[in-house]
Amino acid sequence: MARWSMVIDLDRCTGCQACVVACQVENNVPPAGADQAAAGRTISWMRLAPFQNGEHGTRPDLKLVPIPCMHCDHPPCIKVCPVKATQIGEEGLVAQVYPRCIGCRYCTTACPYTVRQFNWRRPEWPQPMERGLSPDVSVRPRGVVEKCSFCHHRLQRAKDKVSAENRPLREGDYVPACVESCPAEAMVFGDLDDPRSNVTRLSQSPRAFRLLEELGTEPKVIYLSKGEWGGEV
Amino acid sequence: MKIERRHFIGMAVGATAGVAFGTPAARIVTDVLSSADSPYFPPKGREGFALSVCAMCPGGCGVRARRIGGRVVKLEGNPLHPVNAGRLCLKGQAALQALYHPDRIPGPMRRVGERGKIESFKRVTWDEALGAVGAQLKGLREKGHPESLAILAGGTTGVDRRTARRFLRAFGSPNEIPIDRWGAAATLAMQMGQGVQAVPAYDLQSCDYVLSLGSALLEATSSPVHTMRGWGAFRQGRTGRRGKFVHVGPHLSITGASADEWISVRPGTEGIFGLGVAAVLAAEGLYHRDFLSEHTAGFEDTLDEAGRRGPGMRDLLESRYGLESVSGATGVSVHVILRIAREFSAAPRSLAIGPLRGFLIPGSLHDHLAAQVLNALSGNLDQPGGVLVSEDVPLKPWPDLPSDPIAESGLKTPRVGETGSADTPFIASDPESFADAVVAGGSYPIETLFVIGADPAFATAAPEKFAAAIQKIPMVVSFAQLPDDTSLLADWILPQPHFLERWDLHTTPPGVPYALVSLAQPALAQPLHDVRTVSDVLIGLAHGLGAPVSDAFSPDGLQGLLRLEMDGIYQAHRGAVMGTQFDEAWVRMMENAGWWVPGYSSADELWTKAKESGGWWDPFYDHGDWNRVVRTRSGQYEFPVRALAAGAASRQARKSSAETGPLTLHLFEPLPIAGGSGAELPFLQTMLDPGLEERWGTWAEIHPETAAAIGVGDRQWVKVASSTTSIIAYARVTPRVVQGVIAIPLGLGKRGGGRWAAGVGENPLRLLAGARDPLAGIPDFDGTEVTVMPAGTRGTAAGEERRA
Amino acid sequence: MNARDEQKSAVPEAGPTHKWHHPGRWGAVIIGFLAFTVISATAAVTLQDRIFRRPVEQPIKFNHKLHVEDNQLGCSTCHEYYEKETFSGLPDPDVCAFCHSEKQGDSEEEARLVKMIADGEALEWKSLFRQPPHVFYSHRRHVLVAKLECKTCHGDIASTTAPPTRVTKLRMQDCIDCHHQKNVSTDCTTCHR
Amino acid sequence: MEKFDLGEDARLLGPIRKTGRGFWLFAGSMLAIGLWGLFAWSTQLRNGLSVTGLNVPVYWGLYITNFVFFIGISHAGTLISAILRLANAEWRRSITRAAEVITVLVLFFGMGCVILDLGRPDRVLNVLKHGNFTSPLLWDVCAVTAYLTASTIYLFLPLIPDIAILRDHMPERRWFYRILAIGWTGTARQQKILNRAIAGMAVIVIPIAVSVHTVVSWVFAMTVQPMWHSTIFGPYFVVGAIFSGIAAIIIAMAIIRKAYHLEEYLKQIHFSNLALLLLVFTLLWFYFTFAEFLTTYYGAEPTHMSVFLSKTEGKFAPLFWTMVVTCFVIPFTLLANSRTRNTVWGCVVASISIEIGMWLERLLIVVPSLSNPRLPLTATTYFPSWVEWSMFAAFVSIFMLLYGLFTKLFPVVSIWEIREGREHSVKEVTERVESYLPGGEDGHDA
Repeated sequence: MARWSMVIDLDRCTGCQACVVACQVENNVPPAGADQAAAGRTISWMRLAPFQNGEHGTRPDLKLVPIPCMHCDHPPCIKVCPVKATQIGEEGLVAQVYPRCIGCRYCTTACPYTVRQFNWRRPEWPQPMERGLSPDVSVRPRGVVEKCSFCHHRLQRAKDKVSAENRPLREGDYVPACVESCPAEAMVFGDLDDPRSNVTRLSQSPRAFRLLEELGTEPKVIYLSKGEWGGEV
Repeated sequence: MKIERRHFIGMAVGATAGVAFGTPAARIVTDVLSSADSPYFPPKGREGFALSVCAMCPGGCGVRARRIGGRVVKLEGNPLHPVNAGRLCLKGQAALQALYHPDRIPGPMRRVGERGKIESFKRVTWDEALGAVGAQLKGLREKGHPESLAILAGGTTGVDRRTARRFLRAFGSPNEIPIDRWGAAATLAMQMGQGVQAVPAYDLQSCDYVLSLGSALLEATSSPVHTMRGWGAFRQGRTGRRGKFVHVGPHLSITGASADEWISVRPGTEGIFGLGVAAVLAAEGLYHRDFLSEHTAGFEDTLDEAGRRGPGMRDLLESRYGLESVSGATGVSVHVILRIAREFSAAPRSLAIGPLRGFLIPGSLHDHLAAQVLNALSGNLDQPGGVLVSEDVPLKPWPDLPSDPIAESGLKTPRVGETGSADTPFIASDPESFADAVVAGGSYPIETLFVIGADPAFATAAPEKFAAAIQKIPMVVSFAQLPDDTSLLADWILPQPHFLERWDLHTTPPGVPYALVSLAQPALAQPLHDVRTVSDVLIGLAHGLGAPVSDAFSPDGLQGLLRLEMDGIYQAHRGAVMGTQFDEAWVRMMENAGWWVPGYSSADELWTKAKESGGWWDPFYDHGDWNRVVRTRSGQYEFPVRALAAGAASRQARKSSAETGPLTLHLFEPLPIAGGSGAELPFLQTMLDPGLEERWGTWAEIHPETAAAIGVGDRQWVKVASSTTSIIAYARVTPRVVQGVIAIPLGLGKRGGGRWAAGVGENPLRLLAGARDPLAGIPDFDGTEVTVMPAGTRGTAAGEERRA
Repeated sequence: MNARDEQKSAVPEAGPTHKWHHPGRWGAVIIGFLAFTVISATAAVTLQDRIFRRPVEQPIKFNHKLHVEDNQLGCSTCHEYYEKETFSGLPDPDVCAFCHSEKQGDSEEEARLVKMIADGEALEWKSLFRQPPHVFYSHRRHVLVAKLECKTCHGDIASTTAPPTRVTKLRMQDCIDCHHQKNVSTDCTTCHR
Repeated sequence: MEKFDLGEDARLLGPIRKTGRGFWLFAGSMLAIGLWGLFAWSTQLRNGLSVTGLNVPVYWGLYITNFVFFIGISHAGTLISAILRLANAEWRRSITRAAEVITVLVLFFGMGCVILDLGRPDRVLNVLKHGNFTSPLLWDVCAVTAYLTASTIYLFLPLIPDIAILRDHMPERRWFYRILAIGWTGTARQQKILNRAIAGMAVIVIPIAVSVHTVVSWVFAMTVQPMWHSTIFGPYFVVGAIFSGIAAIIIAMAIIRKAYHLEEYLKQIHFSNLALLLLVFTLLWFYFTFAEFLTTYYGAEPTHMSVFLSKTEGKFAPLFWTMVVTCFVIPFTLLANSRTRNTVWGCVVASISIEIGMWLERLLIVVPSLSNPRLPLTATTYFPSWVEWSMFAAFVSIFMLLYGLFTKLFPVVSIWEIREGREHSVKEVTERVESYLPGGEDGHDA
C-alpha cells in the first residue's frame, strides 16, 4: 500500500504562489471577496506562511513556506472529530467527509498547522463563473470543514487510467495540482513506501526536515532547505 | 385506568393542530437548513483538451485546457511546451476567472453618455461599430491625412501586434506607439553595447552566481515560468552545485526574499554598486583577459581617428568608482563590496542582471549598463550561463505592400511625440510623450486612436495626462475584454476574446533564447460573448477601406494568416514540433552535428502536428555566433564609457537629495498584479503579498526608523503626496525597505477592471511627476520625491474593517 | 413516566365543573398536539419525496425489453458512455433517429417518437437513479474494471416494458455492502470528494 | 388529601398567587430580547457563521466561551445543594431550590451554545449516528446529558411535596399541579421513599457534576495547543465552575429576596455562609491560576510564551488584568473583610464581579490560544459580531425569563423542607451535636 508524500524544496521555491491558485482552481475553492478577506476568512488549502528570522527593526530574513495539509501519520484532527467526518485512509491520506461534518470546528482548533478551513458562508460564484467548476470535486456547502486532500480525486483518476491500461501505478501518474503547477519545480510527490521513489530519496537528504516534528504528528510533507533558516522553524 | 370519549376528542383536536403545525414547520426548517447547500452542480460531459497559449502576460506559456461538456474547467501547462514544460504560474492558473469573469464586455459598445462610467455605454452591433469606425478611417484617407490614425499597442507576442503594424503601414500612419515597458531600458543597453535590439535572455540554469542589480527576477520578468524554471535548476538542479543569488536594492521584494543575500543600498544606487564591484574586478585584475581582448572594445584607453586619447572603462572605474566613494554613495560597507567582487570573480559562471523591474517599470539604463559591464568583465556574453540574444523566429513575412501614394505621404510624417534626440538616438515615441504632444496640439492632430492590449489611462507614468489626451481625440477605440480605465474614457469599446476563445500564433517571448512558435487554438467552440479579435477587426476594416489598403491582407481571415506565417517555419528547415525532453535532446544533438531531421514532411503536416503538440521550436542555441549577437560598428562589445560618465552625474544628484526631508518613492510590481493586470481576479487580489499578508488594497512599506521620524505607525493610513497629487495607503512598518524610502505596489487603483478591481487600492503612478531618465530619455518611474504623513481614518470598507 | 402520570391524573374526580376545565381534556390535547407534531414533521421530512414529488414522466414510454431482449441491442447503443466515462449518458434524438426516422412498428409511442424526431424536438430524458451530489460514482470503473452487470444497481430494468415512474435514490449502505462483499476499498475518499 | 394550614409559610405562595405589573414588564422585556435573539439566530441560519466575528484562526469565540461559562454556572445549584444536603447543613433549606433551578435551566443554554456554534446544526444527530468516542466532544455530550438528567430528577424530587401543596391550595392550574404531583399525599411511606431518593440522587449528582466540567476542560486540554494542553485543566475548570456557580446563587437569591420580599427566608446568614464558601474558592481560583501561569512562564516554551505574553502584556492584557481584578482582587477584598462579607450588598458586588471575571477567564482560555497559531498566519483580531452579542443577551434574558416563570409556577423556597426544618431540625441538630461531644454513647451513630 502506498504512503503518499510531498517534498517541497525551499531552495527552489520562489514564493510565487502558483500552487495556491492551482489548488483553488482544482478544488472549487470559492474566491473570497474583499470583505471576507478583511474579516480573515479566506479559504486556501495551500498557503504561503511568512517565516521571519530576526526581530522587528533589524535586518529581515524572510522565507515563504508553502503549507498544505501535512497528512500526518498521527493526525491530531482525527481523534477529536465527534462524528468521524475526518479519517485517515488506507494510503495515508487524511480525508474530510463533507456530508457528515457538523461544523463544530474542533479539528480546526486541534490542528497545530492551522491548515483546516471552514466554510463560513455558502460559496458564491457570480454568473457565469460557476462554469469553471471542476466536476471531479464537490462544491462544499456552507458550515463544513474542508482542507487539502492531496487531490485524492486525481488518485482515483490515475487508478482508473492504469487499470484501463492494465498496468501498475507508476511514479508521476498521480500528482496533486500544486505539484503539477510549480514553476520552479520545487515540489515532488510520490510514494514514501517505495524505496526507489523520488520522495524517498529526497526525504533522506541532509536538507530534509518536517514542520513541528516535535509534536509527534509524523507529517508526510517534507521540506528541504539548505539555509541556516531551516533549523529555526 | 379509564379512557373516556372526551379524551379522544381532545386528542383528536391536538392531533389536528399537531399535523397542521408540524408538517409545514418541518418543511420550512428543512428548507432553511438546506439553503446551506451549494446550488452549484459541476457539469457532466465528455472530457477533452485544447492547447493554447496563455495571454495573461507576455510570457507565452503553453497551456492545456481541460474541457468537460463544453466548459473549460481547468488550465494546466502544456507538458510539451518548452517555455513552461507543463508548469503554470498563478496568473495562468487564474486565467479561467478571466474567461468566466462576470463583468466581461458582452458585445461592441458605444459611448452615449458621460465618460468614465460603464453605464454610459450602449450595446451596438458589430456592423454598426465597424461601419462608424470604417467611415472615420475612410475620411482620414480621403482628406489625405492617414497619419492622424494612431495605434497604441502592448500585450503579447501574438498575431494582433503584427496585424496592427501591417494595418498602419498599409493605411499610411507612422504612429505605432508601443507601450511595452518590460525591458525598455534593457533593450537600450543591449543596443548601446552590442548593437542588437533585443531583450537580454539570461541563462540562469547554467550559472553559479547571480548579482541582481535591483531586478524583480522572480516577480515580473517577461516570462515568469521560464525564469522560475531556470531558477529551480540554478538552485538545486545540478548535483553539488547550488547557485548563489545576491540581491542589490532598496527593497526586499519576493525576489529578495528568495535570495541568499540582500544588499540594501540607497535608492537609485544599484548601478553604482555594480560599477563599484566592476572597479574592484578591474583593479585586482579579476576579469576575463582573453574575452576582453577578443570581444570587447573600450576597456583600456582609446585613440580616436584624430589620434586623440579617450578614457577607457578602466580609467572611468578607477577615477569615479573607488571603494570609498561607492561605499559612501550606496551605504554599503567597503568590506561587502570587496567580498561580493571576489565572490563574483571566483564563481565559475557569474552573471549580473540589470534592473528588470517589472512589466510596467522600465528600470534605469545606467544600472543595466553597469550590469553589462560586469558581464563583459567576467566574459559572460553569449556563453552558457550568460547573457544570450534570442534567436530569430523564421515566420514567413507577409507579401510586400502595393504602392500607395496616400500611405507613403502619411508614413513620411514624423511620429507624434517623437522623443529621440542626438543624445538618445534609439528612443522612439512612448505613450507619455504621445499624450504630451496630443494635449499640446503637436504638429498635426490625431483624429483616431486605437488602443490594443494596453490600458494607458491606468498604466503610464502620467495616467491623468493620458486621460486628458483621450478627450482631445475625436474617436478613441478601445479593444478590451473587461472595461478597463481607458475603455471607460473611450468612445467605442470593441470586446476582445479571451485567449481560450481564439486562434493565435505567438513568437518567442522576450527573455527566452531559442526560437519558438506556439499555436493557440480555441478551447470553446463558441466564444461566450459577441467578440472579435483585433486581427479580425483590422482585416475587416482594411477590406472595408478597399484597395489598396485591402490588399494588405488576404481574404482568408485570421486562420489563413496564421497558416501562411507557419509556412516560413517549414521553409526554414530547422527545429522540430514541440515534444518530450527526449525529442529535445535528440534535435539538439542532431543540429549540433549539422543535421536536421524533420518530424514532418510538408507544411500541412507541420501545421497539423503543431496543433497537436502546441507549436514548433528550435532547441539549438548557437553560442558564440558573434556576427549575430554583436552588431556594433567595431564588431565588438563596446564599453559604454561616455554614457556612464554622463549618467554618473545624475545618479549622484539623486542620492544627495534623497537624504533630506522627503522620501523616495520606490514602485514594485507584485507578481499577482504585475503588468497592471490581475487585480480583476479575486484569487489574485487575495494574495498580493504573502510576506506582509497584504491583500485587497494598496500598502506602503516604510523602514521603522523612517516611520518613527515622520510619526507613522504600523497599520496606519498615510497620505503620500508628490508634487502632482496624493494617494492614501496603508502603512506597513518593516525593515524590508531601506531608510528614506517608501515602497508602494503597482497594479491597483483602477477605475475600471470589473467589480473586483474597480476602486480597490490606489494607483501610485499618479504620483510620478513626469521625470525622464536623463540618459535614456524614457520615463523615469523611480526617484519621485514624496512626503508622507498620517492620514487618520480612511474610507474604504475593507480598510475600515481591518482597522477595527 | 409522564404519559402514565397523565393517565393517572386523568381519572375523574369531584373537581371543577366546566368541562374544558377538566384536566384530562387539556392533557389529551397537549399530548395529541405534541405527538402529532413530531409524527407529521418526521413524516414530512423523511417521506417528502414520496408525498410531495410527482412521478417521473419520460418524453417517451421507452420499452427496454423490446430493445434489449427482443432486438438484442447493447446498452451502449443508447447509453453511449457507460463503459467510457463516469456517467452513462442518455440518448440524443439522433440516436433514436438512427432507426426511428421512419416507423418500425405500430405502437402509438413510436409514432409519437417519429413525429418528435421529424419536428426536431429535444428528448428530455429524466434520470431515474439518483445519488447525492457529493458522491462521485464512475460507471466506467464499475463496468470496465469491476465488471459489474447493469442490473446489480439498476435492477432488472432491461426487461421492463415501460420506464419506472419513481426515482430510485441510491443509498450509501448499498454501496458499502457491495464493497464489503467484494472486498474493495471502503475508504471515504473513494466516493466522497 | 386534607388541606392543612400553611401558616406563615403561605407567603411563599405569594408570588404564585399574585403577579404584579412589575413581573409582566420584566417578562415582556426579557421576551423582547429573546425575540431579538431569535431574529439574530435566523440571520445566522440563513447566512452561516459568516455573520459572527469568527475567523481563521480564531475558530471558536463567544459561543464556546458562553458554553463553558454556562456549564460552569450550572455547578451552582445541584452540586452546592447536594453537598450541603449530604453535609446536613441546616441553613441550606431555603436556598437549595433556587440553586437547583439555575442548574437545570442553564444547562439547556450551555448545550444551546454548542448548537449555535455548529456550522451545520441540522446534522447534530450525526453525533448519535456516527459518534466517535475518541472525541472529547462526545464525552461532553454524554456528561452534559447525564448531568441534565440527574439534575432534573434532583430538582423534581424535592418539588413533589410542594406541588402537592399547590394542588391543594391553588384554585388555578389545578390540573397542572395534579399531573405533576404524581399522587403525592404525604404519607410516611411516601416521605420515606422521597427522602431516600433525594439522598441517593445527591450522592449520584456530585461525581457527575465534577465529571461534567472536567470533561469540558478536556475539550481543550486534549489538544496539543499551547496553554490548552495542561494537566490541571480538569480541577481548574471545576473550581472555576463552582466559583462562578456560587456567585450566581448569591445574585439570584438577592434578586428573589428583594423582588418577593423574602427577607424572612433568605437571611443575612445565608449570604454570609455562601460568601465564606466563595472566599475559599476565590483563593482556590487564584491558586490554580497562579500555578497554571507560573509553570508556563517558567517552562518558557516559545509557542506557549507567545500565548502567555499575548495575555499578560499583549493585546489581551486589558482583559487579562481585568479578570485578575474582578476574580481575585475585588472579591477577596470584600469577602475577607467580615464587615463587607456580612452585608448583602458586599456579597452581591463580589458575586457580580466574579461573574464578569469568570466570563473573561473563559474568553481568555478560548481566544488567545487560537489567536497565536504555531505557524505564521494572517492574523485578524477577533471581535464578536452583533449576532453573537445578541445571542448572548438573548440566552441570558430567556434564562431569566424562565427563572422568573418558575418562581411564578412553583415556590422558589422549598415549603416542605422549611416546615420539616421547623418541625425536626432543632431536635435532630441537638442530637447530632451531642453525638460529636465527648461522653456520648459510643458506637451509636447520629
